[in-house]
Amino acid sequence: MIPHSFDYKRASSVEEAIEILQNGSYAKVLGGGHSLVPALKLRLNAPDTLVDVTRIESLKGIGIEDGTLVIGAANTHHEIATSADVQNTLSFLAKGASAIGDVQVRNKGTIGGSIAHADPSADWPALLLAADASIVIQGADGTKTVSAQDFFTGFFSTILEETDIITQIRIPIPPEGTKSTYQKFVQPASRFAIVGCAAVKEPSGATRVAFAGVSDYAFRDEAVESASSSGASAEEAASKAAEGVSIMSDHYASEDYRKHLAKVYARRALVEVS
Amino acid sequence: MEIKISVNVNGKDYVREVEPRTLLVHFLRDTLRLTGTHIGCDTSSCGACTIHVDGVAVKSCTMLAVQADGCTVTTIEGLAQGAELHPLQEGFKECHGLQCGFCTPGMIMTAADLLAKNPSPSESEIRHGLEGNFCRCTGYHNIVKAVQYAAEKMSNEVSA
Amino acid sequence: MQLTGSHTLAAPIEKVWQMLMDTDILAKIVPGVSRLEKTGENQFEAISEIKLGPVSGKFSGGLTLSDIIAPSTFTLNVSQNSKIGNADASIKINLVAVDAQQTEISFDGDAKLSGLLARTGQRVLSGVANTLTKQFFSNFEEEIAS
Amino acid sequence: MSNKYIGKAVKRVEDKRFITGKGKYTDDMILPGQTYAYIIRSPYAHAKVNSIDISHALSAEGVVAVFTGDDIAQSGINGVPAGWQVNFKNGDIMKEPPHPLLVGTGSTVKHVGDAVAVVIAESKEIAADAAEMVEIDYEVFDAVVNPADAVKEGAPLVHEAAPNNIAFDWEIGNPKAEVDEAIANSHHVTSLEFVNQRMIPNPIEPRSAIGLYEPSTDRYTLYTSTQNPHLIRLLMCAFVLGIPEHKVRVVGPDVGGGFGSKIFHYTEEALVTWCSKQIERPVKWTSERSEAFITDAHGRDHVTHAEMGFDKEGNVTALRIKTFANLGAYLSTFAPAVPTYLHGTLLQGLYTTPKIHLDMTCAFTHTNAVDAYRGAGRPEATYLLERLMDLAAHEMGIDPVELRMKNFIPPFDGVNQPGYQTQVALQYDSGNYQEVLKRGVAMLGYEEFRKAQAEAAQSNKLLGVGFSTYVEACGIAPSAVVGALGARAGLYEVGQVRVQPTGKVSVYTGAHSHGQGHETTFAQVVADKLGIPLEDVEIHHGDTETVAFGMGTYGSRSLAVGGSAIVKSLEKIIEKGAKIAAHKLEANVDDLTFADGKYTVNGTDKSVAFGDIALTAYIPHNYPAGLEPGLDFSSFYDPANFTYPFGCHIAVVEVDKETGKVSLKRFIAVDDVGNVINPMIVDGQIHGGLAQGIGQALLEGAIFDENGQLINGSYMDYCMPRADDLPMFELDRTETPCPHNPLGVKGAGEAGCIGSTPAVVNAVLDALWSGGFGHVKDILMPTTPERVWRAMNS
Repeated sequence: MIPHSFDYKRASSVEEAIEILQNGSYAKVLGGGHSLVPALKLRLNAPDTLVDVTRIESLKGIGIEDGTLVIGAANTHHEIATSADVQNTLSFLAKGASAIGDVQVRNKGTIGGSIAHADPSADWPALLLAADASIVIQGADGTKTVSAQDFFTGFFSTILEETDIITQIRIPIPPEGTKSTYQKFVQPASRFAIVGCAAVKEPSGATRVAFAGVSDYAFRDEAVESASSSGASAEEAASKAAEGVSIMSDHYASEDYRKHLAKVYARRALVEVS
Repeated sequence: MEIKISVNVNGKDYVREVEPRTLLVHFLRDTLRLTGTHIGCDTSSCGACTIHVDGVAVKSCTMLAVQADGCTVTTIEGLAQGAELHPLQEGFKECHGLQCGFCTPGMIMTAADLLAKNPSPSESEIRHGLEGNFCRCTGYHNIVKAVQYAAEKMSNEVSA
Repeated sequence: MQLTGSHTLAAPIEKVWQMLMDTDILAKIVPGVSRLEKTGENQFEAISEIKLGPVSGKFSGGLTLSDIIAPSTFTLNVSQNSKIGNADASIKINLVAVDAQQTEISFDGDAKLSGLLARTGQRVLSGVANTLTKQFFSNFEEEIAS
Repeated sequence: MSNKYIGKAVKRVEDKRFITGKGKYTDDMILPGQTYAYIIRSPYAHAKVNSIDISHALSAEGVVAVFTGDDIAQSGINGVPAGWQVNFKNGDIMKEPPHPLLVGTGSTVKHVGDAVAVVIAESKEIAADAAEMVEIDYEVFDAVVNPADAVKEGAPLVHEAAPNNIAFDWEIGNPKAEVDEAIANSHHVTSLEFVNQRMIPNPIEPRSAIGLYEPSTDRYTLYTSTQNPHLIRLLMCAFVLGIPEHKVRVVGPDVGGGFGSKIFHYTEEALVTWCSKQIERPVKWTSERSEAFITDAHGRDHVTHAEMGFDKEGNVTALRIKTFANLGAYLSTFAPAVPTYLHGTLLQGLYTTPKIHLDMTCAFTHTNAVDAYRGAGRPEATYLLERLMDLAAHEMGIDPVELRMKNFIPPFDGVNQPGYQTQVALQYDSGNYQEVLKRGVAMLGYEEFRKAQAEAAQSNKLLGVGFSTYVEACGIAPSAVVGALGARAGLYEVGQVRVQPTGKVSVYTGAHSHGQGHETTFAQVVADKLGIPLEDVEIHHGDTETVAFGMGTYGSRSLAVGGSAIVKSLEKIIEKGAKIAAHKLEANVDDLTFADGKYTVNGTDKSVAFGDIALTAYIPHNYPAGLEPGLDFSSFYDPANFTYPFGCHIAVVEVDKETGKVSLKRFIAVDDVGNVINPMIVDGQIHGGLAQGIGQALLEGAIFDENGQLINGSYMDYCMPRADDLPMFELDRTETPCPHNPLGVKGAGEAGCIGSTPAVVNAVLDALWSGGFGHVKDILMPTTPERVWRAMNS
C-alpha cells in the first residue's frame, strides 16, 4: 500500500500550520494519522501537502482550569484514558477513550484528529456531545469556541474550514454526584461502534444522552434526555431512543436492528447513571 | 521531494533521506533491512507491524517515516539484550506462543507495551491488551500463557 | 447501494421538470458533479468530485437520461469511474404535483459500486447514500430559491 | 529405539529465529537488480476487456515493462491447471476452462480481482503510480455468485464451455432409490436447509513471489510463499510455462501460515517467473491485503438440503443430501476434490448409517476460486451431520449425547478388529468414538450444566451447550486410491536421511512447514530412532534443489506420510549401519541389536556407537566387502490408507437475549490424533484449528453482493477472532494408534477446525431452545448478534 506522493511539513506552531494550510493547494492536517494514513494508503485521498501538528506543544496538555477540564487536541486517546484529571472528573471519557480501537491506535490517535474526521461510528463525538464539551478552533481569522452540538454538522462533516486547526477541547466539570457512562456495542472487526451510548446524569436529574454509530453523525437524543430529565424510568426513557433520525445500516447491523440496539444501550446507560 | 530524517533504531542512529509518503514500516524493512517487522494488512487492523516509538507500541504501517524523525524506535530485532532473550521472547518459546511466526514480532511488541503499563495483567486484561493483533495460528491460547509467563518472570526479576 | 428518497419542493411541477432537464442546473444539483457536457441527445459527459470524510476522489464518465415522460418521470443513468472504483447508478425519478405551487419529487434506484470502494466502504455506505440524498434536495431547494 | 524425545513437549527449534525477527519470509528478500510488479485487476466480476492502453504507463520514468494478456497469449502460455479431475455422473470429463495469467483484450474477466495487466518498475512506488496510468475499457455484464442460482436456466454464464455453469455433477453412496426408500420408511425425518458459508483463509502473511531468471545458465528460481514447492514447480513447468523442470528451482522460505490457501499454484507465480525471463531481472510481487481478499482461493461455500431418517428407537436409517458447491470462477489446484472426495466420503461420520446418498453439483460463479481451506470438505461434512444430529435429538426429545452414543460405530482398533467399511468408499483405520464423547461430557459436567442452564433461562443471559463429534480422513493419501479418484499427482512423500561422517544428521523432507513445527517434530523422531541428541539433527524442507521431491503440507499429512518416509529411510540407515557394525564387531548382523545409539552384540557388552559407524561409512578403510560407502538413504512412502482422527468438541455459550450477542464461555475438545510425537505442538494445532472453526460459527464469512463485489474485503469488515473473542480451551485426548503407518500417527492440523463449528452453532441453538424460542433451524453462519436476535424475534 503506497500513498500518492505528497509534501510533508511539520508545523512548530498553530500559526505556522495555518499558514501552510492557506498556501497549500490541497492540504490536510496530520494528527495521529489513524484516520488519514489508512485513507492515503488505500489511495482514497490524495492531498498535496500534509501538515503535521503533533509536535506543537500548545496542542498538548490535560488539566483543569476554573471548573473546566481542558484537553489538548494532540493528546492521544491513551493519554486521556489514563489521565488522573479525566478519571477524577469525567470518568466516562476515560472509559470511552479506552474503548477506541486497540492499544496501538490509542497510543497514537488523537482526540483532535478523531473529531475533525467525524466518523459516524467513532466514539469521541458522542462522548463530547454528552459531556457538553466545547471545541476551540484556531483559524485564519482568529480563535473561536463552539459547542460540540454546533461542531458536528453531518456525515464526516464539521464546521471546520480547511485552514482551521482544533486546539483544545474544553469540558465543564459537572456538579458533585454526577454520574456518567459509555456503553459500546462493537463491530468485532473494525472495533468501531455499532452503537455507542454516552450518558451523563447530574444530581438535579438533568440528563444528556448521545449516540455514536447509529446515524449519519453523532447526535444528542433529546427525546431520551427530556424523558429521563423529567424522571421517567430508564426503560421508559430508552424506549424513545433513536426515533426520527436516519439510521445507518450495513452488512453487520441493519437499520431496525441498530435502532433496537440503540434502545437497549440507552437503557443500559441510563441504568448505570441512575 | 525527499526529506532528511534522523532516527534511533534499536540503539543505533540513522540519518536517511525519505520520501514523505514512505511508511515507517517500509523504511524499517526496505531501507534499514530490519525485516522482523511484518505487514499483514492495509487497514491498521492486524498489528503485525507493531513496533515501539518513544517507548509505546504503534502500528508502523500507519505512521510515516518522516513522523519518526528524532524518535527512538525499537523493533523486534532490538528487544533482546545481546544474547539474552527478553522474557516475552522466552515466554513465547516456552509456551509455544507461535506457530508460523509471522504475527509474532508484532504480538511480542504489543505485549511488551502491555506489561510496561500493567506488570501483572489478568487473563482478560491480556486478551484485551492484544486486541489489535491478529494471530491466525495459535487461537491465542498459548499467547496468553506466554504473556503470563513473561509477567511472572519480569516480576520475579524486579523483586529479586 | 439503494438510493431512495422523496421531498416536496416549493415549485410547480413544470418548473421542477424544466430545471431537471436543464443541463446547467442538473450539474449544480447532482451532488459532486463539477462539469456536465452534452455529447448527444440526453447524453452527457460528467466529471465529479466526491469529498466525503476520508475519501476524496475524482470521477468521470457518462450521464444519460432515458424513459422521459414530461413532466412526470425519467430515468437518470450515471456511470462514473475512478481509480478507486466505479459507480454505476440507475435512478428513476418521479414528479407529482402536490398543488399548484408544490411538487413532490421522489426517486428510487440502485448504485453498483466496484473496486476498492465496494470492498472497503461498506461500513459507511448507508451514510453516503443518505448524505448524497440530502445534498441533492438541499441543492435543489437552493436552486429553486435562487 | 529410545523414547527420549518422542511423546515429549520438546520446545521448538525454529522459534529462535521467529521471536528475534530473523525469520525469512519471501517478502523479506530483495534480490540484486530486483524489480517490482503491480498487478492491475478487474474491478468487475464479469466484463469484457474492450481495450487496454498501456502507453502512458510504459513511458513513465522508472517503469521497466508493462505486459498484458495479449503478450502472454502470444508467447503460447497456457493458464494454470487444476490438479484433480472429477468426472460427471455420466462419465463426461469435468469442464476445465483455462485460467489465464492475464485476461487479454477481447476476453472476459470472471471475478473481481482477475488480473488484466502487470506493471514492472524499479520500485513499488513507481509501479503503483504507473498502474494508475493504464487505461482499461470494460463492457460490464451481469454476474452470478450463488452456486444454486448459477445452475439455473438463464443465469449469467461464467464460461462458454460450461453450460449452465456446471463444472461437473457427482454422486456417492448407496443407490439413490434405496436411500429414498429408507427415508420414506423412516419413523422420523429431520431435514435441514443450510449454507456452509464461504470462508477466507487469511494467513497473516500475504502471498508473495519472486521470479529470477539467469540468462547465463538459462535457469529460473521462484521464491514463493507456498505449502507445496515441488508441486508448484511441476504444475508451472509442465502445464503452464512449458519450461524443463530441471532448469527450475522453487523455494518456499518461511511461510507465514497457509491453512490450505498456499497449497495451490497461483497465476502470480507463473507470471513473475515469465516476466523475469522477459526482462532478465528478478521480479517481485507481494499481495496487498485488499488484493489477497480477491485473489486468494477461498473455502467452503455449500448450499445444502439434507435429510436424516430415524427408526422408532432413534437409530439412523438413512441420509440423503443435495448440495450445490461453489467452485468460483476457475478450477483451482485441489478444487474438484474438495466437495467430492474430501467431503462425500466423510458422510458416514461416526455413525452406522446404513444408507447414504450425496448428490453434488459443482458450479462456476463470478467469484474467487474456492479450494481447500483447513479441513477442506470434512468440516462441511461434519457440520452437516452434527447439525442434523443435534436437531434430531431436540426434535425427538432424546438427549443429544445419548442419540450419538446409540448410533456410534463400535470401537475397533484395526488390528484385532477390522477397519470399518463405510457406505461412502472409505475404510476407517481405527476408532473409539464412545470414549472421546464420554470424556468430553465428563469434563463438561453435564448434569450441573443443565441445572445452570435452567436457571439462566429465566434471565437475560441464556446458556447453551453444543456437541459435535467427528471423524476425518487425513494423511492424504494412497497414490493408487487418489489416482483412481482423479488426482493428477501421486500423494506419497519423500524423506531423505543423510548421515554426515561425524554422525550428525541432515534430513530432507518433501513436507513443508508453514507453522507446524516440522523442524522439531521430525527431529524428535530421527533423534530417538538413531539414539542421538536432538541438536545433531537438522531438518531441511521447502527447496526443490535440496529435497529430491515432495508433495507438501496439507490434509494433516506431514507426519503420517512425510514422517513415515523419514522413518523408512531411518530403517534403511539402521540396517546398513548394522552391516558395518557387524563387520567392526566381528559378529553376525542377526546377533546385533540397535538401541540407544549403539549396536550391541546380543548377550555381550560389545558394542559400537552410531557415530563410529557413520565415520566408517565415509572412511571405509576397514569395511564389509561389497558394501557401498556412505550412509544416505532416500525413501518414497506411499501410505496404505488415509488416517482417521476423531474427536468430540463441546461448546458452552451465553446468548444475550436483548442483543443476540453470543459469548463463548467454554470450549472442550477431546481429540484422538493417534500417537502423539510432541503433545505441545499437537495441542497448538488443535487450538489454532478451534479458533478458525469457532470463527466460522460466530464471526467469519465472505459476503458478495449480487454484482460479485466482495463487500467485506478488508479487516475492517471481515471479522476474524481476536484474543478477546476466545476463552482458554479445555483439551484432552485419547490415543488410538493408526495401525498402518510406522509411527501410529494420524494427523492433527485440521481436527480443531472440523469439530468446532457445529459445536458452537448447536450451542447457540440450544441456548435459544432453553429460552423458549423453539427448535430454530434456519440460522445462517456466522451467527452474528443480529441473526441470533432475529431468530428470537421472528
